[in-house]
Order: sequence, then C-alpha cells, then structure tokens
Amino acid sequence: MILEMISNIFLILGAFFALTGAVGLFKFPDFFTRIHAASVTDSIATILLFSGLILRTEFDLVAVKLVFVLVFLLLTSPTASHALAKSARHGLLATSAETLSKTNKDNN
Amino acid sequence: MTELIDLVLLAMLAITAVGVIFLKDLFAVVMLFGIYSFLSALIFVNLDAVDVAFTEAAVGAGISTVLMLSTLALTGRQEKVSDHKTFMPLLIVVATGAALIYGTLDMPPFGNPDNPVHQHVALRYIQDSPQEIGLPNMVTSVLASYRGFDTLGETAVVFAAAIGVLSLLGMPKRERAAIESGLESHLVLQVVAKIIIPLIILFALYVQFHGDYGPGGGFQAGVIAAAAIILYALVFGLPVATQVLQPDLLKTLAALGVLIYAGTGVASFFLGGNFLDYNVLASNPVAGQHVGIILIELGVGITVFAAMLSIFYAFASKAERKNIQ
Amino acid sequence: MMVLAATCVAVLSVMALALARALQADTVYDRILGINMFGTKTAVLIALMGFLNERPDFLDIAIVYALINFIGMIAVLRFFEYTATDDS
Amino acid sequence: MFGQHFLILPVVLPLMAAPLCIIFGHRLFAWLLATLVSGLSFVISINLLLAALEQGVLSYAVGGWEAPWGIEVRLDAASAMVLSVVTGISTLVLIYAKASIETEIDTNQHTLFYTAHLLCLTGLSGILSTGDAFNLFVFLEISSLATYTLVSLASDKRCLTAAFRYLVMGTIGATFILIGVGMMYMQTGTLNMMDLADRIAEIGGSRTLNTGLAFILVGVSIKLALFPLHMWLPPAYTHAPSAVSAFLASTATKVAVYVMVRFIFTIYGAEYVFHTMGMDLILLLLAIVAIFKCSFMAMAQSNVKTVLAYSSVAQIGYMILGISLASAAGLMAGLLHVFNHALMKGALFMAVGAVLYRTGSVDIKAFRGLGKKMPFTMAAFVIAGMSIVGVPLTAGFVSKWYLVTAALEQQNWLVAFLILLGSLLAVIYIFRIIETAYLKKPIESAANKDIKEAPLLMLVPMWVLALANIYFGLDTSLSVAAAESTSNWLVFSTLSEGGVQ
Amino acid sequence: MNFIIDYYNYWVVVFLMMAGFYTVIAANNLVKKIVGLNIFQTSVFILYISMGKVAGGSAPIVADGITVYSNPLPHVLILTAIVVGVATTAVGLALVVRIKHAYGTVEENEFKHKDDLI
Repeated sequence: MILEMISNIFLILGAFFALTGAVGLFKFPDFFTRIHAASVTDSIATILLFSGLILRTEFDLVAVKLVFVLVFLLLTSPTASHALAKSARHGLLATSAETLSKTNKDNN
Repeated sequence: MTELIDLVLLAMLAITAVGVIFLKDLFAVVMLFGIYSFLSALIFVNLDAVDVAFTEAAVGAGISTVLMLSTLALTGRQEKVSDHKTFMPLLIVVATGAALIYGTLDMPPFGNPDNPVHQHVALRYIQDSPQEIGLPNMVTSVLASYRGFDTLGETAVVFAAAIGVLSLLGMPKRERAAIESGLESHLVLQVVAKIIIPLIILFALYVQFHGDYGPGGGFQAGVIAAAAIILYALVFGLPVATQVLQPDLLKTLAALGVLIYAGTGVASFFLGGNFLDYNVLASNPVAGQHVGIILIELGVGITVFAAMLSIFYAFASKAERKNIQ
Repeated sequence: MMVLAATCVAVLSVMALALARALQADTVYDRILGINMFGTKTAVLIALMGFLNERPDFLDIAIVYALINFIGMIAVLRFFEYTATDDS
Repeated sequence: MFGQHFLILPVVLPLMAAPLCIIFGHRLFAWLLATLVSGLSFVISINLLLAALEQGVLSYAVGGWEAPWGIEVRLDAASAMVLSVVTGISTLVLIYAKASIETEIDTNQHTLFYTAHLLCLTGLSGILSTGDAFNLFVFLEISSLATYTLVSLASDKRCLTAAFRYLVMGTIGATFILIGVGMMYMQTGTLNMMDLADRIAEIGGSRTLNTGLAFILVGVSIKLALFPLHMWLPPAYTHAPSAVSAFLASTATKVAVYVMVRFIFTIYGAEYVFHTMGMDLILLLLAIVAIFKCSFMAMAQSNVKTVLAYSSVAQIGYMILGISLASAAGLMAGLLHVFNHALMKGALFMAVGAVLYRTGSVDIKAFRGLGKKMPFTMAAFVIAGMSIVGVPLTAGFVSKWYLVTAALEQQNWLVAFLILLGSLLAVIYIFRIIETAYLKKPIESAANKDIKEAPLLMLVPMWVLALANIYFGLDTSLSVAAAESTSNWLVFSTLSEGGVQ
Repeated sequence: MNFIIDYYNYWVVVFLMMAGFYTVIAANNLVKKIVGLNIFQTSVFILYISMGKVAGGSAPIVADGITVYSNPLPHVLILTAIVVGVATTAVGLALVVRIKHAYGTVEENEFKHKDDLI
C-alpha cells in the first residue's frame, strides 16, 4: 500500500516534469535553451516514471527489464541531445543572446 | 481506456499524415514518417498486437527511415513546388475513399467477440496451438508452423530485396579507413555507442531465442542485430564496419538463411512428413515442432540480418562516396 | 489505476505537444528535438500501457523503441551533415 | 509415396536454387543451375498437368496442417497448364538469355540476373499453385520484386524510370489486393480459397464483400495491365533486357489473368461477380477499348519492342473479353488465349532480342533488309506474327476461333465482329515490321555489312516456340483439353444451376 | 453513438489510407512517393490489426489468469506484410538513387522525355 502511494507520487511528479519539458519546447526563446529545457526534464521525468513503475512490480523479471529500459534511456537520451546541440552549434545556429548582440553590432 | 488511447493515437496519425502531404522539406517528411511508424506501432500495442508492434517499430521506424534518410543525402531535401495535377489525384482518391467507406458499412463492429474473424479459423489457433505446438506465443506458432509457407515466402522477399538493391547500387567497395567519415568529432557519442552496441546484440539474441515465449522471433532479432551494426557504421564510419562484417560474407549469409529455412522443409519430407511438417523432426510431435521452429527462426534471423545490413551498406556507401567527392 | 491512467493521458499530451513542435518548427534542429522527445515518450507510454493492460511483461517493445529512437537520431544527424549544404 | 511432394517442387526448387547461385557466385554455374532447375520444374509441371487432367484436383497440405488452418497447395488442370507454360518458357528464356544478356547486361551482374530470374519463377509458380488468398499475395510480391530488379538491369537509363513506374503501380495494385483480401477475411474468417468460396456463397453478399471484390479486381487489373491501368507495361517491356521482356510478356501478365479467373470464378463465383455486381459489362467495355486503343498505339510506334508491348496490352484485352462473356466457352477461349499468347509473344520478343544482339538497335529502321541477313530469326518472327494476327494453322487462330464462337453462342454479333476487326489491326502493325524486314533495302554502311544470323543458343529456343505456335495450331487436343476441362470445372463448381447463359 | 464507436477506427484508417494514396499519386518528388506508399501500406496494416482486436481481450501469448485472447491470425499476416513493405521500399529507394544518378533529378516534372514520366 505504501509502495503504491510512493509509486503514485513518483508517477504524478514524472508526468508533471514531462509536461513542463514539453511546454518548454514552445516557451523558450532559442534552440539551445529549448533543448536544455527538454533534455533535463526528460531525464528526471524518465527516472521518476520508471521508478514509479518499478515500485508497482513484484521485483521480478519485469523490474529488471524496467531497469534496463531506464538505463538505456538515460544513456541514449542525453547523448542524443548532446550530439544534436553540438551539430546545431556546428551548423552555426546562434543563441538568442548572440543574435541580439549581432543585430546590435549591425545597428551600431 | 484502450478506446481512448486508440482515439488519441489515431487522431495524431491523421495529423501526421496531413503533415506529410503538405510539408515540402523532405527531411521533415521522412522524420514525420518515422513518427507515423512509431504511432502505428503504438496502436498495434494498444490493440494487443505486440509482435507486430515490435516489427513495425524496428522495420518501419528504424530501417525504412534510415534508408530514406540516406537516399535524401543523395537526392537533395527540397521538394520543388509544382502546381500541375492536383485535381485528378484528388478525384481518384475521393472515389477510392468513398468505395472504402461504403465497404466499412457492413463491417462487423470493432472489437466485437462474435465477429466472423474470431469464430472460424482463429479458434483453433487460440485453443489448440499451445498443446499442438507447445509454445505460449500463438503468433509464433501460427507464423512458423501453421502458416510456415507464408513465412518462407517472406524470407524469400527479403532475399529478393537484397538482390535487387545489390544489383542496382552495387556492392560497396572496400575503401581505406583513412577517409574522414563517421561522426568522429562526437566523442561522447562514440563512448556511449561502444557501451550500448554489445547490449543491443545481446538483446537481439534474447529476442531470437525468447520469441517462442514472448514477443519477438527471427525477424525482429535480425532487424535489431542489423540495427546495432548500422549504429556502429553511423558512428565510426562505414569503412570500419565493412572491415568487421564484409559485404561478401553478408551476401552469402543472406542466401544461407533461405537455404536453412527451405532445407528444414525438405528435411521434413525426407523424414516422411509433408513439406515444413516439423512433427517428424524429433521423436514426438511437440519436440519436433520445437526443433523445426528454432531452425526456421534461425534461418529467418540470419537472412533478415544479412539482407538488411547489405541494403544499408549499399545505400551508405553511395552516400559516403558522394560526400567525399 | 487512476493514477496510471492519468499519467498515460499526461504522456499522451506531451507527445501531442512534441508532435506540434515537429510539425511547426523554426529550424530543422527544433524539429529533430521535437521528434526525439516524441520518441522517448513513446517508450515510456509503452511501459505504462503494459501496466495498464496488466501485461507488463512486454517491456521488450519499450527497449526496441528506445533503441530505434536513438539510432534514428544518430542517422538524422549523420545524414543531415550531407544534406545541410543544399538547404539554403 | 514420394509422388505427392511433386506438387510443391515447382516452388521449392527455384527457391532453393536462387541462394545457391549467390553462394557459388560464378555466372556459368548460375546459368547451368538455373536452366537445369527450370527444366526440371517444367518436366514436373507437365506430369502434374497430366495427373490433374486425370484426377481433377491435386491438393497438398503444407506443414501437414489440413486446409483452412494450414496453407494448401492446390493444382487443377487450369493452374497446371499455366504452370507448365511458365516453367517451359522460363527454361527456353534461360537458354536464350546466356547469349542475349552478354550485350545487354554488365558481366558482373549476370549471377544476379539468374538469381532474380529464379526468384521471379518461384513467385509465379507460387501464385499458380497456392490455395490460400494471403499466400497468393506473398508470392505475388516475390515475383514483383524480382521483376522490378530484372527490368532495371538493362543498360539504357530509361529502364530505371520504367522500373520505378512499374514498382509504384505494382505496389499500389498489391496493396489493393491486400485490402480486398482483408475485407473478405473480415466477413468470412478464413483465407483458404475453397473455404472462402463456400462461406461467400453462404453469406450471399454484403457491402464489404462487394468492396473487397472491387479492390481485388482493380489490384489484379493493374498487375495484368488491363486498360486503362496499363501505363506501366509499355515502358517496362521496351526498356527491359530482351530476355526479361520475353519472359515477362509471356508469363507475368498471364499469371495475373489466372489470378483474376481464380478470384472471379472460384472464390466469388461467376453468378455473384457478373449478375449481382454487373462486372461483365465493365470488363467487356474495357477489353474492347484496350484492343482498339492499344492496337492503334502499336501502329504509331517506331520502336519494335514498344509495338510488341502495346500489342500485349491489346491481346490481354482478348483474354479479358473471353472472361467477361461469363460463359464456359468464353472462359475457355480466354484461358486458351493465355496459353497461345505466351507462345507467340515469347517467340516475338526473342526474335527482336536477337536483332538487338546483332544490330544494336530495335528501331524499325534497323530491321531493313534483315529478311536476308538474319533469315532464321525473321522467319520465326513471321510465324509468331502470323499467330498474333490469327492466320489459320497457327495457335493464334485457334484461340480467336473459340473467342468468336463463344461470342456467337450468345448471339453477340457485335462483339464477334469487333474481335475480327481487332485482328485486322494486328495485321497492320505486324505487317509493317515484316515489310520493312523483307522489302525495304538495308541502309548500306560498314557496320551493317557484317550483320549475320543470331547464335544458335538464341535461335533454338526461338524456333521451339515458333514451331510450338504451329504445332498447337494443328493439334489442339492437349491445350483445348486442358482449357476445356478447367473451364467446365470452374464454372460447374459455382454455377451448378446454369445461372449464366 | 454506438455506431460511431464501432466504426470510428475503420473510418480514420480509411482517411489515413487515402492520405497515403494521395501522396503517392500527387507528389512530384520520387522519395515522397515512396513515403506515401509506405503510409498507404501501414494504414492497411492498421485495418487488419483493428479487425483482430477483441474487446477485453489480451495479447495472444498464453499467460495465467487470462481467458480472452485477441485473434493472432491478422498479426501473423501483417508481420509478413510489413516485411514485404520494407523490401519494396528498399528497392524503390535504390531505384530513386539510380534515377538521380542517371537523370540528375528526382522531380517528376523535370524529366525531359515523355516516356520517362513516372
């Protein structure tokens, strides 16, 4: 019963963080802040959601698989975000601050 | 709840499909197609078709998307705007759609257990296959045993596709690894890839041999193993990958898989059964079925792995050669 | 059970938002970002659905989703390098 | 005891030979193996045909699972006859191909060519011998994929767009068939053809079944290039390597016609398709338009392969016309034409391929004076051409005769007249080529001087087919018996009350 | 209302099929045609899987305490069809690559010769 309570809390928190990240996709000014918002919340949401689910198992093979998925996601998701951000930087995409200073310079 | 999820997912599918029609950036179109595939796989899970979802995610979202992306690398990513012909296609599509809607009107209601589909042939698969074949996964039983001939054909289709792509694009030439290729500047990516590639191959083996008990089987395992090597080739460059697994070897493996499958069938008629009758392969029918299914799943796995990887090699080597010039 | 269902709905809405981002983006990178988020949430949704349908032993599919999503991302980045030139 | 396994061998032999070709790699080995296996399949098919004529239906449960649960392999005289044609032509084409593809296909792709050919043969044999609606789809796709590959192997770049167009249309067709099969399955819960037939007769008809039939017919019509869904055929046959054109023109579309017959007569039943749905009039109209439109198109072409391709579409019109007459005689005439047309188109495309081999061109100009320079090739062309026209003593005459008789049996004077008129059009486009070859003076040039007769390996298969045209024009017992027994059988099973006059 | 719930699934699937079909025949770019073909086929797969669903049923893998299973046969058919689909896609894309190489374009309206139109 207590486990289920904790699991519920984890799940709700996880859902909350996931939603926050999704809203962040729209609310932040430039790509790098958006990817920051998305990937950080993504990790915490994944951890919370999967922990919540693990607490609902009988700690058998299912729990092991959940841990496996979790580890896998935690390895790959930030890596993908990192590679993406790096590519974007490589592809000369500017942050909004840079764009601002550049336009200021042009104006001066 | 199932109905609700189904509803939402279908709505998202519709939006994605419309997006595909209207977007002109082909890069986005292909990525949307990946989403489309993911979404349909989710629907399959939701409608209890776990094996299908497995395959669709790996094949549709994985292999197809990678192949489309590598094609785009060669053909350019903008669809040119043209205003010719939208009326005729629209007319054809509306007519076809109307015919389909007309056809749905007499369809049995969705999910009703009394539908004819659930009454006739399927009953035997559901009720008797666990005893007759001895496997809990009915999909594997039907796929490998009752309709094993279909699956043989399907293995031949994969083999035919590999032959087709090889004849069109040629075998990748073995180039020196010195050419800059792969995502070499991404150090983090390389480290992570090194960790997870062995895990993926392990997982592929699990899927291959656990397919009798859970979702999975030869196809899925073959595709996942191929995906591991594809990841390797993407991160470390194609020349390195072709040194590990040579294109010639893959071609032979693809052929070998088909032979294993068909050979199992031939073996069973030399042992006195019909073609692909596994009952005669061992002392009692259930054990025989088990031996037969393991053998043919192995054949399928080998062919799918080798064929998918050869196809990827052929595309990727074209893309890389273009990039170097 | 209620909480599971609610979480499912939340994850579905995250997916919808990510899809919206992927459909309507300022730059290609934003699109890729949206699609990546969509992919990871799909894996989560599969896990949730397993519990919702009371058959959590199908988590293998979630693994495949996570894996394919990663490979897809890498492929996108890899081939984007080739096509970026004729973007303009 | 081993005898019953022969049923599955025409599918399994080429299927196993294809990977062996790849493993052993050498092109000479691949050629020998492919020809041997194809010939063996032909011998087996002939035996199966004789057995089917004797026993009626041969059935084989793959995997030992009886019919509605497992997949049944089922041959009757109709399918065994088409199977014999397919394997026989395949053997001849393979013998012919060895020389022919030397000039048309890159040397290191020869092994791939033989492998793809074997896979195509697997698919076609599978379609003909399966008794399961979904299994048919799978084999259809094997043969289609192999076909796209074969077409794209030519060195002319136009074969690529032709193959792509073929791929897109072919896949749409296959998907339509998939939708149709799904709708049938939805209503009946089974996929076995015999079982489907029983259950459809029981249900009697519903909107879903109607739509399913419509989708299957449209899908199959794409595959068999029924006008106006034939757009893929002329470019594909024109630009494919000659050996491939010869094989496809005489087998692939014929198999699709057979599929249509299966779905109409065996599964749905003529009564349902023609009376309830009124398909006979639609098919009849399309067939007649196909005969005339495409005959005129054939006259306007300068590329001889394109002429033959359009002629194929027109000839397919005759087959469909026979089917659409909705009578035993009409069906029999249609099937007979499937058989005979395979013989004539095979010989014609082989002759044109020989011309391409020696002159490097298939434009009608290249044919000038060939009557003297390549006498044997052109003589074979003339014989097969006469057969297309329907000159007495050739196979083509027999099928036209039966078609006209079938039309007259229904007092359908107009259709009978149109069939004869269509033959007249065939005279024009065939005679144009023959005239160029025999009466026009060759363009004198250094390159033209040393054109000589085609190599023996090409001439022999060509002449076997040409002589078959004459043989089956004189001795009709075998072909007519096969077609007759089957058409009686097909119609009997569904029209026991004689519902269609 | 019941009617809508019974058929909603089929109707959306019809819409999806037609969206894919439209993309195949109307798109100007050959790669997009292939994408359309894939969408068309995938939608047909959903139709098949929809008909295999049994309300209240579960995935057709035997487990304790489960009595109602969904129909495994459509799943088997679609597994086959998916593989057929990807095979066609691979060959189609290979053709597109060769066409680009030979003609320098993959836009349908840029082929010069009439015969080359797709």
